[in-house]
Parts: sequence; structure tokens; C-alpha cells
Amino acid sequence: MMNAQSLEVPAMIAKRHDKLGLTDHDVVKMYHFMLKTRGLDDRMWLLNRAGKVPFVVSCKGQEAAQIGAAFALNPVRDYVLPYYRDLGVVLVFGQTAKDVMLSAFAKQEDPNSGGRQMPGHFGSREHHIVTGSSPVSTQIPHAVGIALAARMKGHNLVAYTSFGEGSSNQGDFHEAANFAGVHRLPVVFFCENNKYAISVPLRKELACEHVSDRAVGYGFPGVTVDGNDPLAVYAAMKEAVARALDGQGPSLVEAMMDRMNPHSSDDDDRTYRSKDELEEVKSHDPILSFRDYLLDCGVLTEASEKALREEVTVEINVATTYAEKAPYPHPEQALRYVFAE
Amino acid sequence: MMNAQSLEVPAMIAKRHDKLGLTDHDVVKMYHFMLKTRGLDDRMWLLNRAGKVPFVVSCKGQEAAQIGAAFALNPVRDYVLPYYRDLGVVLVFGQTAKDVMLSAFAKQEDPNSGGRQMPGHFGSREHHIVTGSSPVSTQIPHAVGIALAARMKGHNLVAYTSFGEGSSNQGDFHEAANFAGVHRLPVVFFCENNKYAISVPLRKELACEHVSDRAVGYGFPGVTVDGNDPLAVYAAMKEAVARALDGQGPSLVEAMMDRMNPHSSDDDDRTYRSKDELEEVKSHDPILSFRDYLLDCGVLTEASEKALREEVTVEINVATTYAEKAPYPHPEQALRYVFAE
Amino acid sequence: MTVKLYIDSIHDALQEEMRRDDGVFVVGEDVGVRGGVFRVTQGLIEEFGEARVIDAPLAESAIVGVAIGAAAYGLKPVAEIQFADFILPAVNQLISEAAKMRYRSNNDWSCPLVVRAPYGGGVHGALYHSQSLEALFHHVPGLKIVMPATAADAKGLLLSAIRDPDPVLYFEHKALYRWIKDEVPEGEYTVPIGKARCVLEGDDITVITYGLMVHHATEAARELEKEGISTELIDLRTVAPLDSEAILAAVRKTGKVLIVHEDNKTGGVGAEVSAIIAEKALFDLDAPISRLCGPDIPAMPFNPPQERFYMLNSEKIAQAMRQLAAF
Amino acid sequence: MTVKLYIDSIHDALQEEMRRDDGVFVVGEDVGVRGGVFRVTQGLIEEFGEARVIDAPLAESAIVGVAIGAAAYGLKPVAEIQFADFILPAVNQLISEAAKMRYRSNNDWSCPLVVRAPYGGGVHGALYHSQSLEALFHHVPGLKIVMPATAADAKGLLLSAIRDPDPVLYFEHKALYRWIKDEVPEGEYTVPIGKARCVLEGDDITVITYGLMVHHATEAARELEKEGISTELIDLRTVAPLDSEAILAAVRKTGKVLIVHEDNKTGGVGAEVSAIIAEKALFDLDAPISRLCGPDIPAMPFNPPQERFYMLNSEKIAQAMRQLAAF
Ligand SMILES: Cc1ncc(C[n+]2csc(CCOP(=O)(O)OP(=O)(O)O)c2C)c(N)n1
Ligand SMILES: Cc1ncc(C[n+]2csc(CCOP(=O)(O)OP(=O)(O)O)c2C)c(N)n1
Ligand SMILES: [Mg+2]
Ligand SMILES: [Mg+2]
Repeated sequence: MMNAQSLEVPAMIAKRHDKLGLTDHDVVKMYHFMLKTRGLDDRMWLLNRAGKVPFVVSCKGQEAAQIGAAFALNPVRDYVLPYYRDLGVVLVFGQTAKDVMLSAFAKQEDPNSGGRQMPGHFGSREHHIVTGSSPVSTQIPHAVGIALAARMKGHNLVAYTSFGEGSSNQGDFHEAANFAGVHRLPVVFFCENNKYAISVPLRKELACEHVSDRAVGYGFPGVTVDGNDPLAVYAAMKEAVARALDGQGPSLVEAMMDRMNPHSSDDDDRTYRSKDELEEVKSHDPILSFRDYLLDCGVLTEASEKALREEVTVEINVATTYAEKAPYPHPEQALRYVFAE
Repeated sequence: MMNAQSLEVPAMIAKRHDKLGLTDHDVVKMYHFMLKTRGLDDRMWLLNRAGKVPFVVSCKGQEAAQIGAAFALNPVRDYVLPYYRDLGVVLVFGQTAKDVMLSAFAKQEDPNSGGRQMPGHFGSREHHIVTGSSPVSTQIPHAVGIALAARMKGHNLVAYTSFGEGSSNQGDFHEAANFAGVHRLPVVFFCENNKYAISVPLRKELACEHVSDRAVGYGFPGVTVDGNDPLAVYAAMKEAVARALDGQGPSLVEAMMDRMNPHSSDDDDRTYRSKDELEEVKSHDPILSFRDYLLDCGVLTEASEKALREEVTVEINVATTYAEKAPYPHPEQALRYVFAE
Repeated sequence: MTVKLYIDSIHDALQEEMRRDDGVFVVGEDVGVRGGVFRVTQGLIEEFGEARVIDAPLAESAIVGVAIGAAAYGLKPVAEIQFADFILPAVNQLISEAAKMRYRSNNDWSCPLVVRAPYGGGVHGALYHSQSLEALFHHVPGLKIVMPATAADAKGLLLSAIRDPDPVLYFEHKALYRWIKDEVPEGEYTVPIGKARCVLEGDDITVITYGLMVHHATEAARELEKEGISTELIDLRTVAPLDSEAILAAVRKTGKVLIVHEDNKTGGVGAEVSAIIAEKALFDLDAPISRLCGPDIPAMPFNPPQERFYMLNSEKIAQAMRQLAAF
Repeated sequence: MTVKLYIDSIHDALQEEMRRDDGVFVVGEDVGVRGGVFRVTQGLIEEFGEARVIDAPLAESAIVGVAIGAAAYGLKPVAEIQFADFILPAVNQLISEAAKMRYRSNNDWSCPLVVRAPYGGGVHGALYHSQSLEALFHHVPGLKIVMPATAADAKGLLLSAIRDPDPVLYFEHKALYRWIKDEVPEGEYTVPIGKARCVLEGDDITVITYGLMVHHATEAARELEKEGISTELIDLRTVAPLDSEAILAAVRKTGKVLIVHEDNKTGGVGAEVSAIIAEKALFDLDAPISRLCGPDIPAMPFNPPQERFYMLNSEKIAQAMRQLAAF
């Protein structure tokens, strides 16, 4: 069910984040993260188009949902098992612009994989980001295992895992959700529904109305929220996190959003999306609407907003320069770490 | 949702099968098949205990549901992809007592596999029974493929596939159901919920209330019916079959029942089921209740019922004797049919 | 005869066969409007419609499993796995089901299925868009595996695969798609499954390989020719079942053999090739049977130096050939 | 030292290790109250409770996938796959995930997972309760595979597997469970992963095998001893990584080698063993490298004559040994 709250026009716009227990500082921070996510994403796309990085997978259009979700988590307490688009989430969990750029350039210092994996394959023990791979949905059972292990160790935490709506059709989603349901484990399943699996549109992916309809089959709640509204996502996630920490088990949160870019730098979405559709998508950029909200409720001013943007740009510039110059790994190092050494 | 109809005590007992469009002759045939199924099952169990057949998997307690389901299908038109307990279904689709016994004894003439597979691994092109294997749930996508292929060829038919509730936790169930939902294919997913996956009880298998709750996640209807009542199962299946033939797509029918025997001849269910539970299960044998129904509404008499039983016993005796004496396959024939010859 | 790109040859063969036999259909991720992420199925949905060019939900076990059902019913599905690496979720359907349907039913049912999957590295694909998957399946009775190295074989083996009454894995190398072009016979043209091809005749050493490495080995052989070393070069084309006769004949000719593959060394197809030789032609050998293969690490890192480290190329192959010749 | 059944040795080792390290837990189908369908985990749920002996829903990919997550978090899961044949739905989790977590994270994350799976035939298990699965995994960098043949090794390798910092597949042969018993050291006793064992010393021929076949080969060797043929018999114990040194030493000793395994021949572990020998000890050989393996058919039919046809036994092995000795 679509979360009603998220769809109605808020009566008193300035109060929405207050009600959720978010301070003005918090929402500015959220916005800052959204900008940084977008900035990095745009930069990597440009670098790819300039032939400087071989591959990019973009999260453009999904930042609001990601930041909304990540803010409901606690990076010191919780673990995340993000999918390849979840750049916003790993930034909140502690990765820096430099980390991201080192990964884009596949340099030795890349904390995710030492340049072994494509960008978007996150991982950092320090930041509680569990190493991910390319085959979709394999991380979902891992999240369940993290939750199970934490419970066995007496650690009260939440395991967050994200995936696209297309990936919710994989067996691993089903098996993992069922396992988590049976064992009432503290897992939040976060579906970023951007209405496409590469070129395959929703109607060819799923016949249910919402991916969240699947939760009932695993004995836990599922909600669908507006992923363009970080506060709506935050609210739903907060509830899911509270349930998890309270021993009430898993939840499925589905956020509806649009992928503003092609699937990846190798894709050309004009072959399967109309111009009108692409225009329409651009017309509700979640970053612009959140900026408007913050300006409207006086948390940001035009000036402070501009300053934030500039701060982000500088950070990304520095990171890019650093990463571009950083050394590649040594060829023979490829032989290492198949097993413990 | 539990189908209300199936749970209430029927007001006019004699009218129930009339209302479903079943003649007196039909219900006697159903009962005959139930007896034959039970008789074969009991006999194979005995033969196993006597050391004459190495392995048996029993359908005792599930016959009513199986016969109810199979009677809603058309063996000339439809295809079945039964799971290992679906002895009742393959009998309705044309396998004989002799076929079953040849399979139990693993003889060359076994039409399922020429003695290559364990009993319970059904298959017969002639009878529209698609060859099955041991890993659970793999047949479910095959049923979807049969339905897809039939539609491409312009054949209007139903692909029926059955599985236990435990097997509904496999990824293949999920992926296949979703595929069928998206393509609105004429498939009936029939879940025989006997509340155990070997020793694992429902509460450790699933956290949803009914397996049928999962259907909404695939965009098609799911119902749960009393599997001890062949007429309730028939009614639900008939609706599902009608939907399928009418181009409305798949359905999930879940029948609740009890496994009256251990999981297989290698199992000992006293290690995980209480005496009370086992007594309780025996107290509502679906064959006895259907017999009572038929006697009550005058379709059968004590005498005609006894005659049916005797007929079945004779058939099974003949089949057993034949199969026991039948030759094994030649050893070197094991090399054949890896590929087409 | 037309000179065609490898990828176009696959596309055209598929199209021709779909025109010829309306039981042939395509199912996979993005095979429809997008025409496949590599564009192999481009234009097919326009010509054959949504019913025969099916954009499947993202679920490989279902893609293969549904295709198996359709094959059992008598159609000829050509399932596409977007990257060979993503065949792994479908392994149970392939090994437990497709491979065993005929055998377990004592020849009553069968599974005339083709699974196409782009494989191989050197394309900045990193760990999960670079792997060679043939070794996972060559051990499985009931599966055939073809791996064309040329545009002509790409056609001839695809037609054979589709017409084969049993399941065939058709691995196409991503790096060949738009690099290799050669003459492809028009119309009816099949290459028999299970037959190797002699690429070069020679007397000094024998090189046995398949896939992308055929081209690197050819280059290496031409290099060595200049150095006076003549190479018998065999392209296996089919890695299951192996063409033992061709392998043994080529080995007997020179007495020195180098087996080359991109895939990891241990337990690769090269191990079986070597074992066949050691069993049947041991006394024809003048040198140890050598294998030059990918190292035993997950294939392959994303960063260019380590990707290059993993990948074989004509120099590395030439080096191994020189060593063997000098033995 | 106590003489124990193979199955009891596995049970006891698991129990000891769970007592010693409360990070060790068991997850699988029917491992709880039922104690496993073979009873390997009998009594564990009573001693360690439901939290550490987890009856999983019927879904192998989740069993392995959840265990991987728990291992990444620092626990030591011992996942049970009820029959090795049913590991196939979990192949993606094993190959894409468990095997690559350390590598892909550049040593940041790891996966100290054990997957136990009863394998092998001769037990009326038919096509899907009889298979040997090791060849599917021995090719995969990042996975170790142990296959104990004795009760002592069953213990020693299980402890090593659980303590190993990386994923280990532990295949236990169903036919050994209640057939084989031998002396098992009490308390701390580990057998190093990657080390073969010399079962018999001899001078005429070398037999290399593992699993159930160790016992049939031993019987065959004793038979041949009476005929004056002395056998060097190697039990590999670990099939990945292979103990090349032990293999080469044993081959060099006799110059004649027979590789035996129950699994299908083509692309089996024996192919790699043969290829290692052909690469490193070719000139020590006095006879072709022979392999005696299961035939290349789906292993194995249910009916007794065809099951016996598939399975190797001491006579079939003795026959191959005689032939080799006479070469
Ligand atoms: C098992 C597997 N199959 C195929 C792919 C190739 N692939 C990568 S992303 C993708 C689509 C994913 O769609 P969705 O889950 O909706 O996520 P989105 O990319 O839209 O965010 C596909 C098919 C893959 N990575 N893994
Ligand atoms: C993939 C796979 N895993 C495990 C098994 C072993 N096994 C056979 S039946 C069974 C339980 C099935 O339970 P359910 O689906 O409820 O069917 P039921 O036997 O209760 O009718 C198990 C675990 C199997 N056959 N296949
Ligand atoms: Mg999507
Ligand atoms: Mg059940």
C-alpha cells in the first residue's frame, strides 16, 4: 500500500521533518549528502564520457530515497549490504568522495576492492559495508546471515539490504525474505523501484501492484513510499528499524523513484524510453524538490545552498585529482588473497 | 484465505457434488481412484517393510486433495508436472497399478524411467506427465514453460504443477510464479500443505499464514482449501482451470492436509511428531470421510463400497505379482539415452 | 559468402533459423526492444513479435527452467543469459534438469534447448563480467558445449545447436563480437557439434585451444613461423564432447603439445584434454604436456594492469610455444 | 584413541568443536530435532539449543547465503546440504560469493564457512541421491574441498575445515557412514587441508584415489599383493587444492599410475591429477596414465543391475591394476 502520508501535500511544510524527530541540522546534512551523491555520480558519468573511467553505474534520481533510508540507520551499530546504485548509502556510512573516485579509477587505494571490482561494488569492514558482487540479489541472504549472527552474539543491530524491483524476482530474494521472516530477524529489505530492469519495464517484470505486496508471503509488513521524498522514506525506514531493534522482525520498504540516467555507462536508454518519458522524469528531480522544501521552510537560504554545492564540488575536484594520479595495483598482486595469507 | 465453503458443514450433504456439476458416477470414480491410490501406497509401504522394494515415498493422507485436483483437469488436454507424492494425480492421468508397481520394483518396463529413477518420479509423454526429478521445485518453471509453449502453438490447455509447502520456499517457486504472472499463463500451482517438510514443522518453514498469501505478490489469486475434502479441492481447482483456459492467467491453490506416514520409508517420524499428533492425524482420514459422505448421500452402499475395495485389491495384487517377476533392465543399457540416438 | 562480424553472424543465424522454424524463440533479459545488451537480438522483436522474443523477468533459473518446459513441449527455445557469469543461478536447472531429462525418462522426454551466453574477459568486465564458465559444465553427462571462435563457426554451430535434439550451451566470447570478422556461408550452413577444426598445419609443435585464444594462438604461430617453428593449431570448437580423434592425431603429428585456454588452469577443459592425451598417446610425446591458462585466481580484476596480468595474449602464448619447441 | 564409525566421528567432531567455540553453529534441513536425515547432528539441538542448531526452511541458496553472511560477521557456520546433489541451487552463492569474498574485497572481508554434504552412490539413491559433486567445484579459485575416507580423517579434516579462515566444502560419503570404522584420536586432532595420505607403500604401481574408493582400492591392492604386485596407494583426502608433491612422488616411485574415482570420468578430479603428472613427471612414466572412473552417464540408475554397473568396486579396480602392472 502506498503510504498515504507521503502523497498528500503536507499541510505545514515546515513541520514535516520536525514531526519525524529530525533537526534542521539533520535535514541540511541529508541535503548535503544528496548533493554529494549527485555530484559524484555526475562527475563519474562525465569521466566515463571523457574516456577516463571505463564503466559507471549511476544512481541519479535515487539519491533522495538512499539518503532518507541511510539516515534511519546507525552507521556505528548497523550493517549495510547495498546494491550497486546505493552510493548515497555508503557515503552516509562513511565512504568519502576520495574513496569513490579511487574506486571509479580502479586504483590500488580503492577501499572497496583495491581496484579489483567495478565501481558500485561496495565494501568496507571499517564502515560496516559488506562486500558486494555483480550477480543481483546474492547480498540479500547475506544480510539475513548478518542479522542472524548478530543476534547469536547478542548484538542489537539492523542489517539493511537494498536491491532493485527487478532483482526482487530472483530466487535469492524470496528465500532470504522467508528465512528472515521465520526467524524474525532484524533485517530491512529496501527495494529501490525505478520501474526498469535495464530496458525491461515494470509490466514485464512483475504482475503484482507493488513489490511490497510480497511481504505478506513472508509474514512481515511491507510498505511502498514515494522515493522522491527523503522524509517519507526516512519515516518508513525508521519504523522498520524500530521494529527490527524491538525484536519484531523484518520489514520490506519499497521506494518508488526514477532512474534519470541509462542503466549504466554502457547502456543507451533512448532505445527503450520515449523522449517524453525522459523529460517527465527530469521534471521531478528529487534533489530539486528537497531543496525547495528546505528553502521553503527556511532551513536553507539561496546563499547557504550555493555554499553547500560549492563545498561538494571542491571535495569532488580534490578527490578526482587525487584518484586520477593514484597508482594502479601491481599486476602480480592479482595473485594475492584468493585465500588467507 | 480459507475457503469458507470448505469448512462449513454442508447443509444438504447429498447436494454438494451436484452443485459442482459432478455426477454420482463421477464421485464414485473419484472414490475409486482414492482407494486405488491408498491401496497402492499401502502396498508399496508393506513391500518396503518386507525388504522387497528399497524406497517408497508415501501419499497417505493426501489422496483426497490429489484426486479432487486431478478431476478438475482434463488428461487429454492438460499437462501435469506432479511432485513425488502425487500418485493420485498420475493415476487419474492414466498410469496403471502395474505401471506404479513396475516403478516400485525398478523394472525395465517401468514407463516413468525404465527403472532408472526412484518411485515417485513420474513421467510419461503418452499421459501428459512431464518427467520429474528429485530436487524439489524444479518442475515449477517447467510447468510455466509448458504453458508458454502451448500458448505459442495455439493450444488451449492447463499446466498443473504440485509441490509441498516446504518447497514453496525454493527460489524456483518464486521465479516461476512471477514469470507466469507476468505472462498470464495458464498454470495452476497446487500446493499440498501437509505441515511438514520432512521433520521441519510449519512454524520453522514459513512465517506467513497461508502459502496462498504469496499469490498476491505475483498478481494472481491464491486460495486455501481443506485438502481432506476432495470436493472443496475440486471446486477451487475448477475455478483455477476455468480462469486459465479463459486467458486470465495462473492461480495458486493450497490444500491443507496431513501426511499420515513418515516422510519416506527411510524416515521415522516418531522422532519429531508426538503420539497424540499422529493419533489426531489418523482420526480424520480423508478416505473415510469421503466414504461416509458417499454412503450418506446414497451414492454408495456398504456392499458396493466393499466391491470397489476388492476390485482395487485384486488389481494391485495382479500388478504386484507381475512387477515382481518382471525383468530388471540390462546393466549395459545404463549407457543409453544420455543423448538422442 | 559474406564477410561478417562474429556478432552479426550470430544475429543473422538466429534470425534465419527463426524464419525457417517458427518453433524457435528467444527468451532472456533485455532481448526485446533493447535487442540484448550486446545487441545480438537486435530487430528480432520487431520481426517476430513479443511472443517469440521474450523479455524475461530478471531470474535466470526461471529463464532456463521455463525454456526447459517449452523445449519438453516441443519448441526450440534459445535462452540468453546476459553474461555467462550469471548462468550460476540456473545451474540446478541445467544440471539436474536439462542434462538429465532424456536419461531419466529412458528416452521418453527430451530437452532440445540452447542457452547462449557471452563469456570471457579482456573487456573491463571485472570479476563478474569476464569469466569463462565451460569447465563448470564439461563434466556433466547430457550437456554439449560449443564455443565458436570465428564468424563462420558462430553461424554453423548455432544452427547445429538449435537443431540438436539435446541441450547445448553456446558460449560466445564478448571480445570476438566486434573484433573478428570472416567469411560466413550464406543460407544452410551447419558445423557439426563435436568436431574440432585444424586452423594451421605444422610439424614442430601442436597447440590446442578454443574461443578467443584461437586468434591469439594464430598470431603467435605466425610469429613463430618467422622463427622457423611450424605449428599445428587446433580449434576445439566443441569442448563437450571433445574431439579426441582430432586431438590425438594432432598430438601424434608433432609429439609436443601446448594446451591454451583463458579459463583458470586447475580443473579446466585443458586438464581433460591433457588426460586424454596421457591416456591414449603417451608414447607419442617428446615433451611434457604443457598447459598455458588463466592463473587460479577469480577471473579477473577490473584495473587494467591486473586484467592484463590475467589475460593471455599472443606474446605469452608465443613464449610458451618457444619453450615447448625448444624442449 | 577410540574406534568409531565414520558417521560418529563426524558427529563427535562437530560436537567437540561446538563445545570449544561458541561461534560454531549448524544450519540445514532437518538438522534439529530429527538430527539430520542421516543422524549426523543427532543430539546437538538438545545440547546447544535452537539458536545454534537451526532447522532451515527448504532453500539451499538461503542456507548457504545466510551462512555466508554469518561467516562474514565472524561466526563459523557449518551448513549442511541434505544430499550433495542438492547443493546445485546454492552454486551461485558458493561460486560467486563464498569463493570470492576475500579476493574481491582485497582481503577486507572473508568467509570462514564449512558446507557439509553427503555424497556418493551405491546406496539405492538413484540419479539424485548418488552423485559426486567435487568436480563442479575443484575448478573454482577460492574454494577448498575435503573428502575424508576414514573416521580419523573425518574428524581431523572437519576440525581443520571449521578452523580454516576460508570456505571449505566437506563431502562425506554416505556409504562410509556406517560401514567404515577406525581409530580416531581423542581431543585436539586436525588433519591439514591439502595433504594426501599414503595408505599403502609399494613399488609396482601407484593408485591415486579418494573417498569410498580408497577402501575398494585397498582391498584390490591386498588382492594383488597375493599375486605379487605391490601397490603405492594414495588417498588424496583434499581434492582442492591437490597435493601435487605427494602425487608426483608416488608416481615417480613406480612409474605407473592409475587414478580412480567414483565420479564421472570426463572433467573429473582425475583429469587434473593426470594433467599434473603429464606436466611434471612425464618422463618418469612407464605406462600411459590410466583413469578408472564412473562412466559418463548421469550417476546413477536406481535399479540394482545398473547401479552396480555404474559403481566401481574392488574387482573392477583390481582388474585395472592388473592391466597396468602388466603393461
Ligand atoms: C544474476 C544477474 N543477472 C543479470 C545481471 C545483469 N543486470 C545487472 S543490473 C540488471 C537489472 C537490475 O534491475 P533492478 O533490479 O530493477 O535494479 P536497477 O538496475 O533498476 O536499479 C541486470 C539484468 C546481473 N547483474 N545479475
Ligand atoms: C533441492 C532439494 N533439497 C532437499 C531435498 C530433500 N527433501 C526431499 S523432500 C523434502 C521436504 C519437502 O517438504 P514439502 O515441500 O513440504 O513436501 P512434503 O514432502 O511435505 O510433501 C526435502 C527436504 C530435495 N529433494 N531437494
Ligand atoms: Mg529497477
Ligand atoms: Mg510438506
